Amino acid sequence: MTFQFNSLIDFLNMAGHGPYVWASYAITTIALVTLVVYPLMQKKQIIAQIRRQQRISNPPE
Amino acid sequence: MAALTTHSTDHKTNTALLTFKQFGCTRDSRVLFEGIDFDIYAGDVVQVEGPNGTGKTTLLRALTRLLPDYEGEILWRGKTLSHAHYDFLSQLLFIGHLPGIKKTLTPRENLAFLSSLNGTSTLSDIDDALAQVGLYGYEDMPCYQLSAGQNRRIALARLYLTKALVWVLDEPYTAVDVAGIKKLEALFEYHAKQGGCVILTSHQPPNIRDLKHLSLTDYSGGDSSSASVIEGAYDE
Amino acid sequence: MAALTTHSTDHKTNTALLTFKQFGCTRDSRVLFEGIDFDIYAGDVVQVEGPNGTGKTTLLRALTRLLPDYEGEILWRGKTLSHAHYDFLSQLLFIGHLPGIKKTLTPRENLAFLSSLNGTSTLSDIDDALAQVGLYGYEDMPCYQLSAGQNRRIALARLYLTKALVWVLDEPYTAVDVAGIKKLEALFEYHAKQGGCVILTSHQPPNIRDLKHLSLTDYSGGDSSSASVIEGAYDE
Amino acid sequence: MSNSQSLSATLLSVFRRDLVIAFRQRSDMLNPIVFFLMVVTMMPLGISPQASTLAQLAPGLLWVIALLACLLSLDGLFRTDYDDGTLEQLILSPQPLYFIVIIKALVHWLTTGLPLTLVAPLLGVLLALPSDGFIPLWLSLLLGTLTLSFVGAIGAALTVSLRKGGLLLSLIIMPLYVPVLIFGASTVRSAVEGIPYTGALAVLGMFCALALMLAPLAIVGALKMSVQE
Amino acid sequence: MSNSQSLSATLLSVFRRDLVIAFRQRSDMLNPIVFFLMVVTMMPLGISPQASTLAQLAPGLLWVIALLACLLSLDGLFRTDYDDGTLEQLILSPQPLYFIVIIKALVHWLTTGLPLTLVAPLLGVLLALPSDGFIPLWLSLLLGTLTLSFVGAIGAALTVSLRKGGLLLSLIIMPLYVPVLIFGASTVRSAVEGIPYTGALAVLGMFCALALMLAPLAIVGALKMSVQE
Amino acid sequence: MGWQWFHQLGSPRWFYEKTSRWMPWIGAIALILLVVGAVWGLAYAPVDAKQGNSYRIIYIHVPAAFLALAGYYIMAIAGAVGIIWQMKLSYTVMRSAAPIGATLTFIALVTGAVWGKPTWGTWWVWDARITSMLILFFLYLGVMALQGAYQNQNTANKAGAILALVGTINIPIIYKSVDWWFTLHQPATLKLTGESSIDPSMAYPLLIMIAGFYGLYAWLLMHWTRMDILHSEQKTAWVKALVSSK
Ligand code: HEM
Ligand SMILES: Nc1ncnc2c1ncn2[C@@H]1O[C@H](COP(=O)(O)OP(=O)(O)OP(=O)(O)O)[C@@H](O)[C@H]1O
Ligand SMILES: Nc1ncnc2c1ncn2[C@@H]1O[C@H](COP(=O)(O)OP(=O)(O)OP(=O)(O)O)[C@@H](O)[C@H]1O
Ligand SMILES: [Mg+2]
Ligand SMILES: [Mg+2]
Repeated sequence: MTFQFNSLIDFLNMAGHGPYVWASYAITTIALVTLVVYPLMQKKQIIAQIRRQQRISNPPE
Repeated sequence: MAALTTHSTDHKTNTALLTFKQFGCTRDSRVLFEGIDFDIYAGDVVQVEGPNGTGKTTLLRALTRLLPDYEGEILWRGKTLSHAHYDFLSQLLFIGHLPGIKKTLTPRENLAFLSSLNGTSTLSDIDDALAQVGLYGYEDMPCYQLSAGQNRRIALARLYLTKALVWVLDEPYTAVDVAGIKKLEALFEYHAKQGGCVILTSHQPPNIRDLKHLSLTDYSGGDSSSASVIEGAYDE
Repeated sequence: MAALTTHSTDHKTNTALLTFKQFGCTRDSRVLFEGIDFDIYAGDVVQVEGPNGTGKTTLLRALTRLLPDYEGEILWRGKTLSHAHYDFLSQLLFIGHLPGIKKTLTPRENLAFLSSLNGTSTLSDIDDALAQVGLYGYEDMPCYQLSAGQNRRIALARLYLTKALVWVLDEPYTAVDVAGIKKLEALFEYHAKQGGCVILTSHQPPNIRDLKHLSLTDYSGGDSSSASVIEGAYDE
Repeated sequence: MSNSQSLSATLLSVFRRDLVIAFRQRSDMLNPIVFFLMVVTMMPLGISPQASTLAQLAPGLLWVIALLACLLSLDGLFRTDYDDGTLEQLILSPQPLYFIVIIKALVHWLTTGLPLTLVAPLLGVLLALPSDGFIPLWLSLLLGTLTLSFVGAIGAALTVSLRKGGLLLSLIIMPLYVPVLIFGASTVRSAVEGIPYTGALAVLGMFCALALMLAPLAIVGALKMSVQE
Repeated sequence: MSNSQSLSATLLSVFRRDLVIAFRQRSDMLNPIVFFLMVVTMMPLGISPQASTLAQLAPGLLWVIALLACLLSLDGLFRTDYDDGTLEQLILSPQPLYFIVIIKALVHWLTTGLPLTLVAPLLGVLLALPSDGFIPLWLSLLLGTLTLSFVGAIGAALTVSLRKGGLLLSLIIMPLYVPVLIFGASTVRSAVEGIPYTGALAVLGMFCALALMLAPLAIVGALKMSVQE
Repeated sequence: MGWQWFHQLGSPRWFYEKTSRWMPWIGAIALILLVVGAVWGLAYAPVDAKQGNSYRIIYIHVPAAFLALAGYYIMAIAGAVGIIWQMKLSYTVMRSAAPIGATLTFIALVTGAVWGKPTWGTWWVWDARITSMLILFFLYLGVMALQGAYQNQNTANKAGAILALVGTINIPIIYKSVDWWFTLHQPATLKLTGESSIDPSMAYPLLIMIAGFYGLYAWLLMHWTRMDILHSEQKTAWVKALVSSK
């Protein structure tokens, strides 16, 4: 198993196909990261909401 | 509350037609009412009571199983409703907020269709029923030319045709005039005397002898904070 | 009949707000009512009466010119309605059988929109009005989650916000509970005392002092055969 | 007592009523046909008026448009019944909803798919469809539109309680229409090209049988669910 | 007093409300786009998957389908307002209905025509539209869909009081849409063929200006008539 | 009744607590596989003779396409379980599966399109597999739109489940139909490289990536389901306790 490219520039360029390959990987990464982050953001909201309700229902003495 | 569980009618048979056992409904995780124990016997006219938004419509829809999520049990002649569902449906007449009147059809066509859903009626029966609700002469007009009250009356005419035992009526008096209400009440009493039962909601106190009351305010979920706030708002 | 043309209220000004002159409506070449002469003064609460199908809704819609075909004349402060139309509209609040509530919006959004159609209101005004009709705590719930009566109450909350003089209400009590009706009636009386007027239909007799009645049976077209037949059917 | 009420009487009454409603608003019955006709006239305007071009497109276009016409008439199938409370009454009827639903889908077909099929040859002429294509067009539409009515009724039932169902219904149903479209269009194209088309027609028949049997189950479930909203 | 209520506040409130309703049912906003996308998908299935054939049809097809998508979303424009009584309230408002109606048509365009225009280039790719056609497609749709929304609103207003308006609406409106279709499609076609297309585009612009000014008058009349039913 | 109670109340909490122990492991394994597979595929796998470096897109394209399809069945099965046993958790899984599946379908489509440009010189061709994938995308969108359109959670669940089930019957039919249509009418000018046997040195990273995507899918499904559980159970005591303990 060998590194298939002569240099990093080569690796990025991929003999002209670089833009396509990297674009695919980038889009995929973005989509997958969205799938990970979206629930996290919602979770944050839900927790904040629950906290708020708890504060309303038992106010500090 | 004692009046609710002891029954003062005398023509009833021993087993209740309908029994609510620890019955309760929840909407959007807000308890509307809970722990209802109530028997309905042949010969009863029951008014479900409560201010706006206490769950009268919800109760009626749960009873007809249009809304299948509820807690506790409803028994039809001693059997769980979900097991005796077909038997119950064949004895049920439900008229809700929306009465199922098609505006392009005439009163006669509408009534013929609606009555065919649970029973057969001849044409002359249908015309008689329409006359009973004061629609004599309007049988062949398209319904969009009738007034609000006249449209309600078509649906109510089913009461003169049906052989169902259990009548479930959600605000039957809506848009009906004074004379019409009087006639309806006489009909309810007659139906009860014949061994049927009527369950209705209304914000006008019906003028019916031996009326039983099922007041939802007595059962409203105590732990729900929003519910108690609302009651406060009403009473101010 | 005499009581209708002599006015017993004392806080009225000299010219009537609204005057019906030989007013009549015909639908499908059937005369519903005709020859109505009636004055409505500031301070009046008028109940339009009549059994189902006599033309109460028709009258109200003609008055608001949603239905522009009628006979006779309606005067607004002495001027023909069609000439004073804009002036009249800016003093009018009409709540019909359908109250204009969008089910996907919340009560607050609905009321904000409806009230913006004839007047500006601040957010706190709107919340106050909702609280007045017992919807405190429900401001942010989508309306499809509210009961029939609660939805009606949103529309009625406009009465607390509007500055219109003339309130035209078609069966405002529909689906509203006893406490709600009582509150509405107090509001009508208050509005009348402030110099406004209320024209409403209802099949329940309102409990209002100095209520004026406009009974359509007195004016119903005599020559129409079907109309008389119906009355026969009612009275049996 | 109502127990003795026979199923067939109820079904007949549902059938009669739905037909009466359709005929009373006679213009509604003509609507799918008129829509069909109009889109067919638009195509030459938008694309090309040349007969040779059109003839090549005709099988596919006719089928796509027929499918759209069916799709667009679906929205009203249960909508009015839901809005005025008839649906509740149907569900509360002691008669099995399964058969009632079949009747309603059938009436939908009788008032949209069937008339569409009947006028399709005429539109074939407008689009310069070669004469070999007419009988296959007719047969494939006959079987196909029946399938479309039943499959579409599932979507209509699923969206009936939503306030703005129209286009959501299309979204749900169109993927399910794809197989019918493929075999329908290729029946006509094969015939035009002189290839035997009975195979494709048989597949259409199979789809139809499948839809007639299975779709009502889904429709019943969807309707019962819809009234709970 | 309500006399002092400024027109702009009412208009703003109508605008905000209609947008809120559209966004609240977010899926509804995507529907015209998805419909567009789906019909575009069906065309190759019905007609031919070959890029060369498709490229030839693309300008016309894209325009016909965009037009259909607009048409189908029209039904809800005044329908819900009519059904729940809001329309009566709008008519009884002391503010001139003319402007209110303009706002409503505008919101309709913002939620259907505009998104449709934005995704159209993508669909051009699907139908193998030559690259010269993209900008004219975009421009012609921008002007054209605005016209379609305003002209279509007339039909929506006329049919709002009928119970099954959908297809009748198409029937009324489609003839009015034909000129827009012709000039829209030919803008794109000219561009693809290398002919100057600004003339056709200018005509589209003229249609648009005309519709913006005159259509509201017709809509107001139609709405006032509809509530009398 | 007892069972119903168990299903309706017991399960979500049980699921939430169990998965909080599993998820780090699944996530770590998936991440390692994905990183190894991607690096191997991008940098160390040999260049394809015909397609050059553009073929490296296969390492995300194919796994995404696999899971897009499998995901639909997972969603439909979850929906069926929900309908039959009235199981809340199952509906929750179904709801979560839809956006994940749709995103994966979207990835497969976009990477395919990007791949097509250097290979076929066009972003899009109409081909059996591609068309089927597009229709699958519509099916996902339909389920999501339908669920989103209902405001009542219960109804939304049932509607989604019914549609997902109808879709499952249709997917094989759609695939077969589309395939038949294109083999009949499309001259075999375009062929995906699928048939040609793929060199092992290219296949290993692909297998690793597929395994990685399966792991990722499982992790994502749990992730979304847990969020959904928090949302729908936010009024229950255990969620409140969970939040205040944090
Ligand atoms: C928009 C364009 C494309 C879409 C939607 C698409 C879709 C798919 C799908 C759904 C699969 C998986 C099928 C299965 O395994 O069941 C697949 C596999 C594959 N695709 Fe694509 N594809 C596209 C373009 C391309 C292009 C341009 C190429 C290469 C020239 C390509 C090469 C492959 C290969 C090699 C496989 C693996 C086949 C196998 O393992 O059997 N795809 N594609
Ligand atoms: N669109 C119409 N076309 C023809 N006739 C109509 C139309 N609408 C109503 N009518 C007739 O006009 C009469 C009066 O109707 P209207 O709705 O005004 O009655 P109403 O007094 O409001 O009755 P209700 O108490 O039932 O609301 C009715 O007898 C009805 O038949
Ligand atoms: N679809 C729904 N989703 C969630 N909550 C609902 C829904 N429908 C009604 N509710 C709530 O349930 C409560 C009871 O509603 P219901 O319609 O049963 O009241 P009701 O007693 O019939 O009132 P009314 O006298 O106004 O008709 C209301 O407070 C309402 O907020
Ligand atoms: Mg109610
Ligand atoms: Mg009336």
